[in-house]
Amino acid sequence: MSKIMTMREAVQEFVPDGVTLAIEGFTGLICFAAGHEIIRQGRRDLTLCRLTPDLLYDQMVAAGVARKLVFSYLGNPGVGSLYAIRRAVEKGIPHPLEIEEYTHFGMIGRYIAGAARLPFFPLRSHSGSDLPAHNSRLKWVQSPYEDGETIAVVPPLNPDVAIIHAPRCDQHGNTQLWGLLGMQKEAAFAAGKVIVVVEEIVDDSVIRSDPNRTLLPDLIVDAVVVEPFGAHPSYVQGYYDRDNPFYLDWGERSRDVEQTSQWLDEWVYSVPDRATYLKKLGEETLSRLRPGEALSQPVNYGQYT
Amino acid sequence: MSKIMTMREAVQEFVPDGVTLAIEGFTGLICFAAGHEIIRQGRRDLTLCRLTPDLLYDQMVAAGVARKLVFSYLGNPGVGSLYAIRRAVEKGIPHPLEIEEYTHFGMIGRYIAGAARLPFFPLRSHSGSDLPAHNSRLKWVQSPYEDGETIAVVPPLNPDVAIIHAPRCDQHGNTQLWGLLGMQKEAAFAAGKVIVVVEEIVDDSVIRSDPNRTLLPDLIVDAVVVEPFGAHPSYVQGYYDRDNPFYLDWGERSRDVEQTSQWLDEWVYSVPDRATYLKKLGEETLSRLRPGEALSQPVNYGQYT
Amino acid sequence: MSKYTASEMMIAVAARHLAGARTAFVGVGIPNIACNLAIRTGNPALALIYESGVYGAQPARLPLSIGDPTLVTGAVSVMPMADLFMYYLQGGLVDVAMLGAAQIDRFGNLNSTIIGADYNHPKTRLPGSGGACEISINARRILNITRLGARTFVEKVDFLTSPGFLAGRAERDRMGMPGEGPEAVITDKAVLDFDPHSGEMRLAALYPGVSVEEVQAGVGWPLLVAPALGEVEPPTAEELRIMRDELDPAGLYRG
Amino acid sequence: MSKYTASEMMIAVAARHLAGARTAFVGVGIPNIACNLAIRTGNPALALIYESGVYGAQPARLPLSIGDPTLVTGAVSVMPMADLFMYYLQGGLVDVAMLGAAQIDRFGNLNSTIIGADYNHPKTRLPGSGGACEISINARRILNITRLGARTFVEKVDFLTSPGFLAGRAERDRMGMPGEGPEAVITDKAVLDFDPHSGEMRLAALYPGVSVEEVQAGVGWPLLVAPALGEVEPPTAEELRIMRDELDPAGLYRG
Repeated sequence: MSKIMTMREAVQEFVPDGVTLAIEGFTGLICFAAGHEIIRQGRRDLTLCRLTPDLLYDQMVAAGVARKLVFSYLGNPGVGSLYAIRRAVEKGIPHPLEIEEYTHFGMIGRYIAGAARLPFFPLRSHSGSDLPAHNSRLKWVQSPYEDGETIAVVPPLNPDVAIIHAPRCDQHGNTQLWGLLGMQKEAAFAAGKVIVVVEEIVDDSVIRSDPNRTLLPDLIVDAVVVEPFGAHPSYVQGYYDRDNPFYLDWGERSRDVEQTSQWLDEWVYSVPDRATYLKKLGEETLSRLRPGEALSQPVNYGQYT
Repeated sequence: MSKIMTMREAVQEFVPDGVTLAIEGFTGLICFAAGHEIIRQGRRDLTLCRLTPDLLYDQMVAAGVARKLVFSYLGNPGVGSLYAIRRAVEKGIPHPLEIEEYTHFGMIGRYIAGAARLPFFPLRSHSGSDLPAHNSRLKWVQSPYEDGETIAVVPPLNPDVAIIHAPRCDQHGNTQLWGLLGMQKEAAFAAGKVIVVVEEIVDDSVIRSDPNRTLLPDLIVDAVVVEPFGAHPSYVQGYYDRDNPFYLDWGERSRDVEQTSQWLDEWVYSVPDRATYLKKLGEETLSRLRPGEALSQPVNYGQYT
Repeated sequence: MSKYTASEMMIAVAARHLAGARTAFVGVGIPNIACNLAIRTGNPALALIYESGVYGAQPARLPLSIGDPTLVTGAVSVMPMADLFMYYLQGGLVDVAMLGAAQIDRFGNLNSTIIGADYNHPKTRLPGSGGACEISINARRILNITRLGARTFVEKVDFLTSPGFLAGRAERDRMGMPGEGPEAVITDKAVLDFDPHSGEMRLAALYPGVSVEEVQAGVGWPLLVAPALGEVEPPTAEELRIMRDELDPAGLYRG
Repeated sequence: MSKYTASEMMIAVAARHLAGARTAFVGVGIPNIACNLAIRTGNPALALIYESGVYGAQPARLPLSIGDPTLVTGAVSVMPMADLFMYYLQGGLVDVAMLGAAQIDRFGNLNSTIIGADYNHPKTRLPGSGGACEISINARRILNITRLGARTFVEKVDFLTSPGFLAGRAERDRMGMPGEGPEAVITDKAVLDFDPHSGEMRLAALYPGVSVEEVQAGVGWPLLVAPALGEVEPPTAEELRIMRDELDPAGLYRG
């Protein structure tokens, strides 16, 4: 049975109400196509995990899909605040949002522990900070070696579902990433189910021509969705740039509840799918975002026969 | 000051008597050129670390350079025993060899802890095994989370010196690897000093055309040695194959102390440097080992101006 | 029907044990050929994982070691060994692993470390664990591939390198290991399995023409016999053809 | 000599603090421009590290965030964030890190989490730590880049996100943190440093034309003054030329 499905099918099958979901990707490769479809399908009570909630989770929180947020940096990168999340945290609008807060390294450590089935991951952080007083999941372990040092630990994070946007995979879901690698590998291995969303599906032989670039094996991939420009307004290295005016626009309009609703109506609810979204965005914008070419120089793996 | 030096200079400067040394690389990328130069310079009392001591450490132990061996698998891969190390362990020939034994995952965890300045690394291993009874560095930590699980831990390994063979780096020591990646990255970051030995030095622009392939930054590299075929009789992916007859030959001759000495005389002591070794090996052998071409398909990083 | 060697029988039996598996953690030699036979005889989706860091290899020649460069070229994914041990093996993605050993005991515990009573002065120094200890703990199912012999099948191993059921299934269970422990020992004369309660090794099925006594002669303790002692089907003509013509034409491992 | 803005002064001062550094951990904006100024004015080998996983970036345009794709193309190395935090930052390879904050206190502790007394009902919810907490603990030296203001320079932070000297240098020392802690606070009116014994912040050097009182007005506690109060040299013509013509011609961060 093929894993290739539409975004609508993938969200219907793998993202029911109440799940713990991680849509990862640091600054780039953020799958807005998936987030918008989750909003459209009216999901509720999700626990959303991400180092940097970014516009994506700001929009999802504004739309009321989230019960809880697990994160380490709540900013609109290079722009400012995430106003919808701030409204939920500061004023309970549209409804209260539980938060569970870590540092970046703490979130990464949680994914590593989750992916490697470790009971905890140790890291040099948290000492002297007020964070452990407000997050009882931050604990300490004493080293059994000579110095007997006490070190911070974080617990594993195993999302029910991870959604990973990537430039390309093969029909089986063997997925290659380049550019910023973030924590996608760790989040995907930690998750119960993985949806991979790609700019393009390529022949197996393309993947096999460079096995060192394959970070996610088909083994852990449950669904493959092909969604070109599916990470807009974030970016995909070599495919398109970040749409900064779009980020700035949300930064402005999201300050106001009414305008936030209008934005969601305009760009999510009244748009049935990503193809329509791209049409609305317009070819001029898409062209503006396409970068020039900077190809990697090939390496020889050698024929060993 | 340039980091580029000859193998003789690099060993003289960075590998004094008594240091803890890791020449890593799993099956491939094993730097025999460095090991042979260390033997020629008459080093003594080294602590040799490697997951798989392989022929390289077998030869170094036979030559009497080692006081101690830290390892996880003592075999001649695909061939059989490492007779010189067995003689040292079983009979103290040429002199007794202290051993400190781990599992593969334990050795990897030790390098990770060393590279990340962690007091220990946790892993699901050792339970029920007799190894902890014979290696007091294998300990246990209790998880501070709900299940209170007890998990095995290993201590950090920070070699004084790591020697890493790689296909290519730039003049600063920014080093790219492909094919089997083993534990070279972790061993290099864990080491006090790093010698990188490459098949070829390439222009900075080659490295920068594919930054995801750069595993070792110049920051941690102290010396760069250019030594084509420097990993023979092991292999470098895309450059040459493993010389199996050579492995088999050592497997035979190393059974006998006298023949082992003769081998060392012939291939190490009477050979002043790698260039002479390759001449002795002969162009016919080198040709036989060169693989056909299997190039990676390029990826686009994009021009973002 | 052509005659076949004990190795060919072992390969065929191992391949049949891989029928339902999604992934196999393999070494070179018999395990490698068995996996490739399984792929060609009913489990085409079986994916091979090598501890060297290779997933989904498609070797152009018979690999001579688990680090052979032919395993890299054309593979699906090649990664740092840390990723392989942490995310594949410890992460629970290995369905079956095949292991050999110098000694195996009554409860499927393996020794690949030393022969002799004293670790510090061994009679014979063997390779050691490599990844075998953590494979035995983390892989879902373990198949042992070992020829019978009273020096190999010993009541108690000289050194416990890789845990089977330890002193019995209850002890392994108490340790909460992710993997289920040894499932079968594929020998040159019979297939052995483990009592579902005690975890003690027992004779499960004989190869054609082999007697219970012959098997017992190769085992250093009184071997239990399973209630329903079976007989193993010999390799089929098709299995032999694939092994001989396609997988190991030079007979490196079938001998 | 052309006039200059407070931001240009801050950039010039920060760049001078980077003179001897091998690596700098940077964000976008003033820190990024300061690093690039340092590279062009005497520390050409300074390597930039971004928490997004980039080492040795050579951006073709002014990056708008630490994850800007222009930082990736042409970089020396781009790696998983786990590698960056484990092997670069925690591994001890970061010489200097530049941090800002909504609040900084008497001992250089930083708050970027909340304004208000109650974490669960904050007056203002700020971004949180990101990597700042572990950067403060692990980077060898910390430079703070923060404009003076009594709401920013508070005697005690509402929330301690990233440790400076905690209740004093002795407390940080007791915790055995790898990094030395905050070295200087580069403000819009003066450079502050920390008493070598107590770790308390003090006025180290004034910008031209600024009085001690003006600085004190922007600090919410009685500010110590260093025994040898200095004056900071204004940006040189060359520093200004590089900032204006090469690094930030659009004036995005110099204003």
